[in-house]
Amino acid sequence: MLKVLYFARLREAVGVAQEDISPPEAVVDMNGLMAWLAARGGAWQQEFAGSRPLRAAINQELVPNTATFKDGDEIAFFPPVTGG
Amino acid sequence: MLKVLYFARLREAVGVAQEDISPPEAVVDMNGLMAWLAARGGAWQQEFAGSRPLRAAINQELVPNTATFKDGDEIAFFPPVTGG
Amino acid sequence: MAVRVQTEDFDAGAEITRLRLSRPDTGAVAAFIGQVRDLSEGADISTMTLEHYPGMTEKALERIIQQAGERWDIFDALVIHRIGELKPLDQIVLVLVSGAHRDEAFAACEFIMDYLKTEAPFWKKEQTSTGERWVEARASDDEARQRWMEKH
Amino acid sequence: MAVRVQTEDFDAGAEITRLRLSRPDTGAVAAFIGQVRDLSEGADISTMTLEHYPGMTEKALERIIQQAGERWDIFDALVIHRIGELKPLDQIVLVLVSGAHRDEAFAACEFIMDYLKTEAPFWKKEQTSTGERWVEARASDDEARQRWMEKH
Repeated sequence: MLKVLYFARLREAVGVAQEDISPPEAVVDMNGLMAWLAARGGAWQQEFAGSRPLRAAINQELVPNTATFKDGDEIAFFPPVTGG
Repeated sequence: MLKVLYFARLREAVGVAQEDISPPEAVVDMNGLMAWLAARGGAWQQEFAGSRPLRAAINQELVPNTATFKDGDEIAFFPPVTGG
Repeated sequence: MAVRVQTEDFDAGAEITRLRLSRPDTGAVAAFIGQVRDLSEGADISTMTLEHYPGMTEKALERIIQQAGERWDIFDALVIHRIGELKPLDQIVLVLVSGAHRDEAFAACEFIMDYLKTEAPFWKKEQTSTGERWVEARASDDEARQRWMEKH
Repeated sequence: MAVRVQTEDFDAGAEITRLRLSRPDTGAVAAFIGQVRDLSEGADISTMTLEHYPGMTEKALERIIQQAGERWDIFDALVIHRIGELKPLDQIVLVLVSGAHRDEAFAACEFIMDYLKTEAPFWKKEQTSTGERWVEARASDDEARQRWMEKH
């Protein structure tokens, strides 16, 4: 199982702040997870199909989309950051 | 006549903070004035003969040693600045 | 080296005083203060809401400060970043760096800001007279970070 | 844009607050604070005396600020420099620059410090446990100014 967090504009678009998910075993990296989430359709499709800039973190560290995760990890998706 | 000011280490070395001088007419630029002051001998010779770094200003503007002055100008000599 | 993420305002002057007096061989403190502007792309801002990713924010800021400390000879650094609802002219962020000399303090302070802008998980939402919108990331911020990878 | 040369101490926090609130479109304030270190080439400093050239000092600082304002898109700038007798940990100099964005504020602030260090007529004399001495100008300060002539 994975804990997945969504932030800012993305959180508002999909209407979910946090969820626990269990994707199929074939989904092992962030690219795979994003494709699986996009397949939910609607806002998920719009946000995760690659047309909007998105950043990803695993266990609170920024990662590239090719990064792999393991059971129990904390995953986060969010738009490019705009602090400071 | 020129008003001449000396600052910091230079002021202490020559023992003069300010003086009014009337150099010969042949002395028209800072190089000439420095040579004329060096000719006073002693500390003047040591400070103005070129062996120590010296900065010069005319009417409160930094100038190169080739700068010329005119009667009534305020001249200043001082070591490289060390503020901040 | 310290990081604070908080809803409360901060006292930049008191933090500067504390940092500069903490080591008697400190000669320089470089500081940056960011505040909410009253204008965004021509629209008046009434409020700005700062969202963040609790846990990751602190980790990201601590890593940025640590990297600055490895790269420059500095004595101490502080980052305070506010979250929640802010108004125009409210302070958002404070970055302080102390050191023996100004060049290292300036460079580390600017480095921390450039990395904070591109790696620390904060997001701004503006409420303006024409509605609300999420602030878009600026390409110039990515470029500002990029130059630190070219130097040294 | 203002310049103050004074024997009294200054309140960096109050000056920052005043500057950042003076224009509601201000987004960034870059600051530098210099203070007397307790050490100079290994000797303990008891006091430091700052001499200056009254009249020329103000003119030089005003010109430096003006050049910064012509070169970068900044809103306001302030330089306060102390003179007279100072002790370790006393503040010497404050430079503040405000603007819409951080990059211009940072650059202008560092530019002002680099030019102040090489063109403003101040001289430091240190009284240490081993006697007193005039501080020598550092070649690195000339180099720091030099780089602004290569850029742009």
